Parts: sequence; structure tokens; C-alpha cells
Amino acid sequence: MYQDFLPIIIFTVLAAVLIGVPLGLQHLLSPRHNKGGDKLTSYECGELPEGSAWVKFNIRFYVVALIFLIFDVEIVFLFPWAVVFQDLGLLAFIEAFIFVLILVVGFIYVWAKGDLDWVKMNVRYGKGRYSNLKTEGELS
Amino acid sequence: MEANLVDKSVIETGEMVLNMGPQHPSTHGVLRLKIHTDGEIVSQIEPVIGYLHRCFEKHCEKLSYEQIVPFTDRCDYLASMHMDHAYSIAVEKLLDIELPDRVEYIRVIIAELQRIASHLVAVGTFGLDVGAITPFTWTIRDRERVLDLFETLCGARLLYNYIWPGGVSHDLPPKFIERALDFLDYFDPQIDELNNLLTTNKIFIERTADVGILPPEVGINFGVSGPSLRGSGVNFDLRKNEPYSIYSKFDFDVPVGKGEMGTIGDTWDRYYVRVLEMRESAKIIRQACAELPGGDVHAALPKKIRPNAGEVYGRYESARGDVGFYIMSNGKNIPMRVKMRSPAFCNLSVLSEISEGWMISDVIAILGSLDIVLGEIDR
Amino acid sequence: MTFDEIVALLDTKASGKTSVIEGKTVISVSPENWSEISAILKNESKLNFDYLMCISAYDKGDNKVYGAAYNFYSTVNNHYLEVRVEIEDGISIPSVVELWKAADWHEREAYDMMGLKFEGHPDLKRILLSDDWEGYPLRKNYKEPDYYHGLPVPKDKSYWD
Amino acid sequence: MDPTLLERFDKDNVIVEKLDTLINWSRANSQWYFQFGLACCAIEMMAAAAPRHDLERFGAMPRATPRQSDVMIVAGTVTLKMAERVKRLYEQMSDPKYVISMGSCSNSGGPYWQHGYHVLKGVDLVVPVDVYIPGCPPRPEALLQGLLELQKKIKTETPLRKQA
Repeated sequence: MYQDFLPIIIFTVLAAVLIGVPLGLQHLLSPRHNKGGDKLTSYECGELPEGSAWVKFNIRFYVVALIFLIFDVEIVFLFPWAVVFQDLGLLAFIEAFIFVLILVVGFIYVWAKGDLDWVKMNVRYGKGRYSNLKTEGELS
Repeated sequence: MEANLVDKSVIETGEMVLNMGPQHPSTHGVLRLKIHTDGEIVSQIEPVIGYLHRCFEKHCEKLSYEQIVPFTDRCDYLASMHMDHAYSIAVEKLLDIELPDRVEYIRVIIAELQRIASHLVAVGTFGLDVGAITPFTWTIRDRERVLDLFETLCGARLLYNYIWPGGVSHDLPPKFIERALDFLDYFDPQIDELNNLLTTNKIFIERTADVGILPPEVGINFGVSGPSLRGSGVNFDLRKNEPYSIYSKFDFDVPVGKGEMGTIGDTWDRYYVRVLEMRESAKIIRQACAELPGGDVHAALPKKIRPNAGEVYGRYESARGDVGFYIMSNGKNIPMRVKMRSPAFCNLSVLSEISEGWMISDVIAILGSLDIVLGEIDR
Repeated sequence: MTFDEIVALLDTKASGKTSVIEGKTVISVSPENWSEISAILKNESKLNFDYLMCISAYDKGDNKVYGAAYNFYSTVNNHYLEVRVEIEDGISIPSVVELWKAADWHEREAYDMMGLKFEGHPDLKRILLSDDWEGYPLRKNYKEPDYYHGLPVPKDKSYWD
Repeated sequence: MDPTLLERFDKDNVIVEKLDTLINWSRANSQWYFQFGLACCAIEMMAAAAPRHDLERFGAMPRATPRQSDVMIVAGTVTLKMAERVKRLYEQMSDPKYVISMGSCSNSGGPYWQHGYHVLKGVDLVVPVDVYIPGCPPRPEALLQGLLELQKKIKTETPLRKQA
């Protein structure tokens, strides 16, 4: 019973050592006196940052994150199925196929609605490849 | 019935002010861009300059005419021969001196070599901005050979104090012409290699074609000049339209943006005009080296420059564009006022106009293609 | 077109508003009718000065009269013109930003260096120096500040000898 | 002069050395310099980083952010408007940090010392400088020698012993 968990134990111990030793060394050897003051201000090419990054972003970024979440969960469901997929036979394969198919329909809808491309450029002098993105630019 | 559940205009989204500040690898010096972005799309750019304002015009009011030449060097430190040449032409116009032919020929050879060196840096750093490291190492390696030529000429690598009002400081060292021609023979195939590496590179074209288009009338209205304006299809080159010095004797053609890879006036065109201009400069140097006359170089050097009162506006075609020196003298040996019209100053002012709506990475490509030098902008 | 033809044309268009400075091919215009003359220079088909080369602010030297020298060029007709607008300290020159966008930064620089005020300019503030810098450096009576933000400005030569 | 660590490897492939010396050895030979090009000296710094005078031979690699760089090469004229930024960027650099002042402009104001009302007369008014490189602009070889001087200076440090 314990044999199954031995590799996991070795793995976690090894990880702890490989991370702990460099951190300890770094704490010991690194100079200590310059930890406060201006050093902790955020680096913005030499200037003090203006305004804050907590800005009301456009809604389309949230939509993209939501879509990612859905398909991420879908993959999580497929993992256990993939493990025992051999001895379940044809029926399980069809069921998984239907499951994926439903989500693909949703994916096509989202793609067609254009929610996936969050780069909405409106270029003033747009021509050539970018001519469809023109705003009220004077350029014909 | 359009199910307009959410009235999108109500959700107004704030803009983030991003600082591409004075210390930034791709702003070609100490330039600060205040970028108002919505996500990654730039809605407005406000360039802040003045971080390298070294009071050039105040120095011109305190120093005599000869002493100003080292300071014009330091204005555009990538093409300092052009600045000395422009300043000297303006002062000679004021004094109306007649220069011996040999000086004119030497000046043209040196100016065109300097144009090649300056365009090499412009092309190299533009490759760096767009993410190609190799062209930078190749172009700077070739530029070192031009700097060797200048070093044998006047001992300095970057800031020369070589072209004085009225002549040049040293005559050509022996075998300078052979070395220059050797460099040109070595250099021609290098341009083809650069073209194979960068100009026709699919990723480079994807990044620069159709990006940052500068319409000609907007360029003229903003006062843009030089390769940046010629990239938009405007055939305007002072060496052709207003031949100063002896440029009328040489035949060379002025490369103009034709929009091979995208539309006319995009970033790729401005870059490719500089590559073609290097070839034209090589052509001029060959013709000038063939007809170089003899003579004494210090013949027309005035002992004391004391022009009579008056004003002059000397125009010159430098690597970045149309440099102008407006010199007001009141009869003393110290000028009353020297104003330098800096091409990069006007080229930069067009940045906020043509980079509206593009992504931040495109703005860096546009800025690289305008080829600005901060020493000249801030003076 | 040569300089005299331009002057003749300007006289027909706006008689008496421009005067030629003797001995020089330069037109001098008073601030009041400068906006009208600049509109003519830009829109008149025969003149068509569409390229404003540079605006140089200068100080006459008597701490009272300052001026701005405009250098124009026409890419179409290929001719030049220099116009001077002189003012006493305190009077402002009408801005020409609507006609030539190049004037935007040049006027800000003239204000920053010489203190010439251009009324009608979108945002006239310093372009080269930082915003809290006092004084206009290119004026003849300009005195260097001793300290700026705690940093000594003039060269401290005490340890030289 | 005692043989450098490298020479001692010729005799045998295991050497015993104080931890201070080993740390100094690694710090001296990996000076990641902070790309801080201001004016003409920046072009010479670029030429020094280019193929002919290669800085990478000495382990000096250009880094764009102060967080990852050890050496700040102030290459060019520091104007008064730029002075506070230089100070803030120096503060934001990660320890141990060094400053090389390249060119006479950042050493002492350079050719602009007399009438430069907007030029800072020497960057040492703002940040502590370790190595000064004369020249206007200094040749790339001068910059290389500046880096070597800094290496000598780093090798005399004692990072672990309690500072006095």
C-alpha cells in the first residue's frame, strides 16, 4: 500500500531541498542594507507612475477569461476518462464525443461573435491590410 | 428586434497612462512617451523631451564662430560631419567666401561616408527594435570600417571637429582614396546580404508593412523631412532640389517610397529608402573620388571670422532630414543668435499623429523608422 | 516667384499690412494682422507656403523688444520667404498652429527659451526645460539659478586651485 | 602578486579558497551593465558592445531594467531634468551595485561646464561613482579598461565579513 506513495514522498522531499538550499544561501550571502527606501517603488523607466493600474478595463477581457475557464474545466473532465478509456469500450467513447461536441458548438458561436479577438484596433490612417479598421480617418 | 440587453456606451472604460520613460531600450535615447492605452491599443501619445537639453543655443551666444564647431558636432552625434558641414555652409554664406574645389570635393566624400555610417546605425537599431539582433551586429561591424576611415582622417571616431567654416582642418591622409574605394567594394555585397537577411524577411515585413502610414500632406504640414518624408513618396531631397556645395556635378537618383511591401508611406518604406540611400551615397563617393582635384586645403580659412551684421538661413540635407542654421550676426566675432532647425524635432512631432490606434509594439516600430537622435532634438 | 513679386502680391491682397525691412529680403509684420497675413501665405495659390521650416525667437538686445523669425518654403512653387514679427515684452503673437502643425512644437520652444507668448496655441507650456524652471534662458538678461532641486547649477571651482 | 584563481587551476583541478574570494570572482566576471545611454557616449557604448570591441568577453551583458543589472554605466550628459531620474534608477538597482561614469560630461559636466545652465556638473553629485572614464567620447577600449578597473575593485571587497 505504501509502495504507491514512495515516489511521491521522494519527489516532494527533493523539491523542498532543491528550493530550500538556494533560498537559504541567498539569504546568507546577499547584502542586507539596501532593502527599503526608493528601491521598492515600482520601476517605470525612471518616472513615478502616474495614476494606478486599477483601471476599469474593457469588458471583452473578462469575456475571454470566462471562455478560457469553461474549456479548462472541460479538459479536467476528460482526464479521468482518458485514464480508463481502454476498458470502457465504444459506449464511453461516444459519450465523451457528444460531451466535446456540445462544447465545440459553444466555441464556434463565441468565435463567430468575435469575442475572442480582443485587439480592437481603430487606426487613423489604415490602408492595405488594416484598411477595414479605419476610423473617421481622412485618408480615403 | 435587436436584443440590446446591455447598452455598451454606459460602460465607459478608463485609460491607463503608460510611461515609456527616459530610460528605455527602444526610445533611441532619453525620450519619454506618455502613452494613453486601452488594453494594448494606443489612443494618444504625448512625447516629453528635454532630458538632453544641453543649452547649445546659449553656448552659441557666448563662443566665437570657430569655437561653436565642436558643439554642433555634439548636437547630432550620429552624423556630426553633417552638422559641421551645415554650420560651415551657413557661415560661409554669411561671409560669402569662395572655397577651393578640393575642399568641396573632400567635404562631399566625407558627408556621404557619414551618411552611410548614420544610416547603418539607423538600420541596425531599427532591426533591434523589431526584434532582429543579427542586423545590428552586421551593420555596426561595417560602420566600424567607416569610423576607421574617419580616424585616419582626423583622429576621432565619433565627434570630429573636422569641417571648419572656410575649409577643413586636415588634408586627406595618403591612400585615403584607395581605402575609401576598398571599403565601397567591400560594402556593396554587404547591402545585398542585409537585404536578404532583413528587408525581405517575412516576419520583418509582417511587422512593418502597412504600419504607421504617414500621408504626404500630413508629413509636409508637420515639417517632416529627409528619408521619413521620402518614404511617403515625396521626391524632396535638398541635394537634388537645391544643390548646395557641388552636388550638382554628381548624378545620383533620390530613392522614394513606392510601397512594394505595403502601401506608400508605411514603416517598411521609410526603412527601405535608407537602405537605397546608402547605395546612392556609395555612387556619389565613387564619382567624387574619381574627380578629386589637387590644391591647398587651408587656402580659404579666414584668420578671424567677423561677418558684417546680417542674417542667413543655411539649409542642408543631413542623414535625418533638412537641417537649417539661422545665424544672426551683429558684426562681432560672436554670433548674436544661432538657431538650429532640427529635422528629428519635427519628425518626432508627427509620431503622435500617425501612431493613433496602433498597438504599443507597432509604436516602437514607427518610432524606430523615424530615426530620431535626442541630442539634436533637445539641442 | 522672386521676393519682390511676393511683396507686390501681398500688397495687392492686404495693402499696408506688411513692410519690407530695408536692405534685407525679409517682411516684417505687426502682431495684429499676422494671423491674416499667415492665412494668405498658406492658402494663396500663387504663394502656397505649405512648409514652415522653423521659427527662431530672438532678443533684440535691449531687454524690451523680442521677435520671432518665421522661415517658409513652398514645396510646390519652390520659393522661400522670411517673415519677422516683433513685439514688446508682454504682448502675445497670434499662433499659426491651425495652418502649420510644425508650428506647434516650435512655438512651445520659442515660449520656453525666450518667453514669447502665442495666444491661440492648444497647450503652451515648456517643452525642453522642466515645468518648474524659472526664467527664459535665451534672454540676454537671464541669470543662471544657483540651485535647482538642491543641485548646484554653476560649476563649483573651489577645489581647482 | 598571488596567482589568480584561474592560474591555480593549471596545477590541480581542486582549489581551496576563501568564500569571499569566490564570491568576488563570480561578481567581477559577470558585470551585467544597465543600458543607460544618454548621449554621444551611448553610441560608443553601443560600439563597445558590438562585434569589434566585444564587451561580452568580460561577461558584461546589457540589461534593460535596473532590477537585473549590477553596473550602471552613466554614458552621456546628465541634465538637471534627468538628475532625479538617475538617482531613482540608481536606488532601484539591486545590490551589490556599482556606477561607472563614462565620458567627461558625466564626470564633471564636460564641454558644457561653463554655459550649460541645464547640465549637471558631474554625476557624482547624485550617485556614488566607482570608476571614472575620461574622454569625450571615450574610445570603446577606454570603456573596456574601465570595466577591468572595476573588476580589480570588486576583487578587493569583503562581502561576508561584518562591515566596520
